[in-house]
Amino acid sequence: METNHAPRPEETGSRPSAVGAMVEMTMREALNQAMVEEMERDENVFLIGEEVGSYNGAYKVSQGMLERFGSRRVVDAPISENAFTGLGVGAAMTGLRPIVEFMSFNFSLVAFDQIISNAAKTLYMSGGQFNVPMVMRGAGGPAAQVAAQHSHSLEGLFAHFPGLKVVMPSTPADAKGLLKTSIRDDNPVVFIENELLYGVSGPVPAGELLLPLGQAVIRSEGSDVTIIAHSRMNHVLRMALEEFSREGISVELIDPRTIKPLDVETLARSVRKTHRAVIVEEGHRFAGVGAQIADDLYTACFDYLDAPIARVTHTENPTPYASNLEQASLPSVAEVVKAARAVLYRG
Amino acid sequence: METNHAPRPEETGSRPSAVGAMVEMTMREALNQAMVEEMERDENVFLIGEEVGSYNGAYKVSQGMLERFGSRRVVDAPISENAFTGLGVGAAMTGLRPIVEFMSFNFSLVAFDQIISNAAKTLYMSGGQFNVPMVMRGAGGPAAQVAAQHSHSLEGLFAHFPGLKVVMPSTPADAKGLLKTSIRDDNPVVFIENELLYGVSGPVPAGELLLPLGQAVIRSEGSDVTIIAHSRMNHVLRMALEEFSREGISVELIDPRTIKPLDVETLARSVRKTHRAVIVEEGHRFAGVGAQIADDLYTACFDYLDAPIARVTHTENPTPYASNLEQASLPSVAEVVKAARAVLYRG
Amino acid sequence: MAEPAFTQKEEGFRADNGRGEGRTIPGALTEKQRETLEELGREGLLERYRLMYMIRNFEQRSEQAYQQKKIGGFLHLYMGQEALGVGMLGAIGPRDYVVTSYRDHGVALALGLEPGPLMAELFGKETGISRGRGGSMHFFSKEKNFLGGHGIVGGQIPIGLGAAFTARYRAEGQVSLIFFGDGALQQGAFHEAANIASLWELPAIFIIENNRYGMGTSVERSSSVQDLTLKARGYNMEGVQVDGMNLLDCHALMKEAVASRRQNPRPLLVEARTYRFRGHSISDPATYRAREEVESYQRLDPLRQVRGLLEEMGWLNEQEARELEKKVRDEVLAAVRFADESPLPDPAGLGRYVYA
Amino acid sequence: MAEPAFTQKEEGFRADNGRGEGRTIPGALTEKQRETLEELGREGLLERYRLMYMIRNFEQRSEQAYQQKKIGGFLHLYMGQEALGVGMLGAIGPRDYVVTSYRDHGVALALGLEPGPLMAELFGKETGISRGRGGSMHFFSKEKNFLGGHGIVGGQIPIGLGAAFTARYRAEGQVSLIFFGDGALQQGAFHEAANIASLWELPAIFIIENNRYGMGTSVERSSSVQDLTLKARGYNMEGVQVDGMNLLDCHALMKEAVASRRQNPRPLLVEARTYRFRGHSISDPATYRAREEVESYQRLDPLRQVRGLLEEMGWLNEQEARELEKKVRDEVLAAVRFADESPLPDPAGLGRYVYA
Ligand SMILES: Cc1ncc(C[n+]2csc(CCOP(=O)(O)OP(=O)(O)O)c2C)c(N)n1
Ligand SMILES: Cc1ncc(C[n+]2csc(CCOP(=O)(O)OP(=O)(O)O)c2C)c(N)n1
Ligand SMILES: [Mg+2]
Ligand SMILES: [Mg+2]
Repeated sequence: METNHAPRPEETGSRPSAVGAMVEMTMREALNQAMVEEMERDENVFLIGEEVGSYNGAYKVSQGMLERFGSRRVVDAPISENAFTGLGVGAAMTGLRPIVEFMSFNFSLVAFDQIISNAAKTLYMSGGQFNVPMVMRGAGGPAAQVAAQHSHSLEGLFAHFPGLKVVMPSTPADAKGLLKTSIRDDNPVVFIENELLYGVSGPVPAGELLLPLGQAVIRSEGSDVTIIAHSRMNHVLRMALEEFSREGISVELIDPRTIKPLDVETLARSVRKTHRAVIVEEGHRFAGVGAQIADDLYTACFDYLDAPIARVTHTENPTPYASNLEQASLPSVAEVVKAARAVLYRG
Repeated sequence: METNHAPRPEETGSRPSAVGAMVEMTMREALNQAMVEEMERDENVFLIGEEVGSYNGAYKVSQGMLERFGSRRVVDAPISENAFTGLGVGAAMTGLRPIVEFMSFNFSLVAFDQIISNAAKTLYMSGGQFNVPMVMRGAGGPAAQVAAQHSHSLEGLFAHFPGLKVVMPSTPADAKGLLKTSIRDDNPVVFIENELLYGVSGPVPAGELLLPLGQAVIRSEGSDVTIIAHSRMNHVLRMALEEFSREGISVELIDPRTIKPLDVETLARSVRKTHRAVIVEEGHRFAGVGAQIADDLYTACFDYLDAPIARVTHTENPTPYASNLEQASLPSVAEVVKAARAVLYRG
Repeated sequence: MAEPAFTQKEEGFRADNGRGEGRTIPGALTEKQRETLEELGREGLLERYRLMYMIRNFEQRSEQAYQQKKIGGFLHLYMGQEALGVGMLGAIGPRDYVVTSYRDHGVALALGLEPGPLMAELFGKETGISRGRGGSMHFFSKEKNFLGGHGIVGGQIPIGLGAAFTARYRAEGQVSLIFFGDGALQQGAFHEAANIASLWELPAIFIIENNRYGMGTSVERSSSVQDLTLKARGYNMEGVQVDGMNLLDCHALMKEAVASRRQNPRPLLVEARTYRFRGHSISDPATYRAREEVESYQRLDPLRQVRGLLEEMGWLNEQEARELEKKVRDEVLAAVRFADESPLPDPAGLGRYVYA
Repeated sequence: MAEPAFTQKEEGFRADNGRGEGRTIPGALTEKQRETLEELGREGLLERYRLMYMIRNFEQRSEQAYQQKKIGGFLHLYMGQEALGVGMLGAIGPRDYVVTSYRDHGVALALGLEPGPLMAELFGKETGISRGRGGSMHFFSKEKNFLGGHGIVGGQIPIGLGAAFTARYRAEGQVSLIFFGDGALQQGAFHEAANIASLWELPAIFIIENNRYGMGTSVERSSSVQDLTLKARGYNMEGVQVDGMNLLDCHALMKEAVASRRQNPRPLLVEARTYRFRGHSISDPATYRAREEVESYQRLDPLRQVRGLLEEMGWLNEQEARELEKKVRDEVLAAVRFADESPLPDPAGLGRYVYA
């Protein structure tokens, strides 16, 4: 179930606070390190969720944390997402800094009200009195053949609401640096990992690593077309890059890394250079993240665009179980190549 | 709390099955008629929700229905939206045709999982065996000073998910004709009424009235700029029309009426004529409905557009209580006019 | 099999049908109530009467201001439930946590918040307790550990659970009071939170303000049990009923509950039987309640009860009462003036408080 | 006050610590069990044994096929719980409704669905019961009134409530069986649905398949009460515990429950104590369970129990047993072949079944 393309060092886009050695590790390990370091640093940080403790996490992201921090700070919860998400909000309002793990973000739907009505709005409704420093994290996106109820890409929904930040890392270094920053952020942050990337490894700068939210990174420079992809789609795109280079298409691949705040400026700068853009996402098309990126780019680069922006998304159906149908539903290298050709009018 | 602009007959856009007399009625009455007629017609249709029975509906939409149909078919539910929405799904799977009323769609957030994971996906997951003929309806949009937790515009969220249809009428005739069609639809339909429009009256064709889903209507013809607005924003736009005509700007105002399916063709035809578009919505900007409409229009009309499409939306903050802040948050006539001037480069 | 009629079980009820109500009509005090009275003493009882009177008067003024369109949106009044809020909140400490629903005026005033910023909040002014952003449903006070004022029925319950979690996490002995309605009991949030509170021994005190209705729906028509404390057993939790119209009972219950939970954290479920004198919100004429039912509760008006008690004890004579009440009314009037004269929020600050 | 350790209450348990388990070791039948045995007769018991064996064998084959990568995604096995599903579903009528979680193979087979389309569903083939769209977690059968196969914990409970609503609405006497796990009991959906079912007297039978764990979390660590029937009282509902490893008990309980509810619709809460022999899903090694705990339940293997009973009654000799089992194994092998040879769904049909 895991892909294993180790991003090359120059692609991680991390600008570590201190230049130093790189350590190879998986996304899973990077996330674990981020939590461990922040919990060591700040007694107010705790982790709560299903199976995060004695099971070491359904995807082993919290491996060893119960042993290290004890059951007061690594808390196994009943299958009551609505209550423990709200518990996170209340704990954050009273001085703690909860990390709430959704075993997968599919289950955040039963906690949706707590996220939208409470986490996102409390600071505003209270006229600035109560901020909610809380990270909600866990696996997102379609995994492999887990079917319609387990394959949601909800980033667009969360990003829709002012008050939330939304982060979606695609490399171990980003995962670590962005998670640490998110934990220190004084706002509720939705941090969506991709289940299929947990086992992917890559270099992570040794030592303290904090990456700012709201900075896109150029994964690969190019001049013909800008391709924007977040989370796992970056890895699909990496495969496409070879195909593009064979075809002599010079692609600039950008990973927004955070969906909100969205680094429109970096994306727009690229599009003003290439004059063409393709946006790739695993989620559905209608009012998806890509719709907003397109809207922002059209606005920022209207006079620069030589072709309409193309979007490659999940097809308009719930995610099917059958592997061939599932593959047909998700963005593929071929579709991305086709879209790029289309915006280049190389039909 | 109610605005009272009666749409002129030519603006209702209803194409009744039989041409005949018009009856003046409020949106509230039109919705009531639609439900009553369909319940008379089909014994399987029932209404369930909070206060729909002896209270006659929190907004009196179900006035008289308990008396008429009895407590078996007009069912007052406890404040358990998650359960009674799922009850609707189960009842629909077993042969009934539930109308589930959310007192307001703000409360659909606690039932979100049932809507997304079950209502939207059951037909697909069951390989076509179980369809879910169910209408979820109720008040949506910011009302007046009801603050952050009570002012959601969720249409984009629902429309994001394949399997759901989303309808948002703006006139009594549309409300009646579209609700009747929605009740007869074999799919789950999210039918969002606007609280501030319940008291608005307008002409409704007498007799049977069924309007197809997925047909936008041109509320006002024009040639300089296309303005697209759904639900209550149409009424704000009606006020703007006067201002536009004073300024000599000829506006084509279009009401999509259904968000999903979205009648891109009618919108695009207009934009190909006017070359400019402004999209107005009460909801938030990020990945809102307008982002998708813009995406579709750019794709369909790229070579026709003389300016980037402008969007006028809720500002990037939860809806505040204070009236002046609330007004500042919502799209205003002035902002729409400004946006139209901008796309016309009459800055 | 009979035709199903899912919701026809409605039947009227009257205060005196219930269990325990009306017990503090002066002269009929129980032993326990007598002890409580002693504990509170003249000062204590007077202060509580003052707060109850403040709530009543504050809300009457808000009703007026609403008619004058100085207040908009929803306005859910607490009148009738004053003994409950004042009794219970007068029994906790300054570091304990409190959270409630949209029906939050009484809680805020009982916590000792000044009426000025609260009224200004209703008026949507920058000087409001939530800077005009929240309105009637969303009073918050960081200073008082008051976690709001929440509009989604039952949505505040997990927040209160979180405060109880913090209390336990830090082991500083606070408790968390979670107020919610009889209608809210039917939200899944309650079930999930109650189980967690019991399982982890969190000092969460779940207080059902059973005012007999959720909007127009009586408890008979919304709950499968009429004794709401029956829920407690299913969570291995203590459950207790209290007369929510009775200040002494509410005080005594909470005093004990809090003291024992500071030592030995664990949850508690309280069903406080009370009544709202007004409709659900200001726009609800409440025609679903028989006049005699309403009157039967009005006879138990908690303000009258406490004032009667004060007089009976010789702690307050006619003259003193009039002075105290006048003082409160003046304070509320000043609050209205303060609200009226305060500036609206500056629209330039629209984007403040979205992110910290 | 001690350091809180929110989740440290874990303690091992063994089957024989529980209440009621193991009672059908042949020779020790109760009066009631003897009656049930008579009611079922040889044919009835044999048929049930066949179904149980079918489930066991079907799942063993699915495990193999999963290893061979013919099946993907999640695979949650029912092994160990066969008596529960077969016992209860053998006691209902063809028009009754059934809904369950992702652990749905046993339910589907117990309802009499053919193994071929079920295996084909696991293989993601067009001939699958859900046309390859659903997979292991989403078996559905319109023909059998089987409402799925659901992946969100507790999410199926309101759906089953809806079926009970339909039954009452139409007054045709059906009941609705709602299966869910001990972990799912902690979802708000249960609370809301239980209250509604009781309030409106809906024929909903809530069946907690208490297999002692929700993934790696034991009931001790997820539930504030260990006797799960304690919840019932809080909804004014009957609650009953049954040995879920015991076919006769499961049958008898459901037979009576259904009969009385057809006449007089009302809900029921059943806690069926059982055990899953495998991990939560195929990727779970289940190291959180002590070997001796697992073994104590394996000694109660429902298949062994029923086969022992059949032999004891002289209803099945060694030879006949071997034949019956061989026949089932052949059927399952044929199902695997059918699944293997069936075509994949045509990607051109990707957009089918999105809208009716
Ligand atoms: C989840 C949700 N559903 C519905 C509503 C609308 N609503 C607001 S208050 C209310 C009644 C609540 O009754 P109760 O809990 O008894 O509290 P009370 O108003 O009596 O204090 C309802 C249905 C809401 N705000 N939130
Ligand atoms: C709402 C939700 N939360 C979490 C999960 C992940 N999950 C799947 S099964 C499971 C355990 C359920 O345990 P139980 O209800 O006891 O059923 P069992 O698996 O033992 O049959 C969990 C946590 C989910 N599918 N849905
Ligand atoms: Mg109430
Ligand atoms: Mg279990």
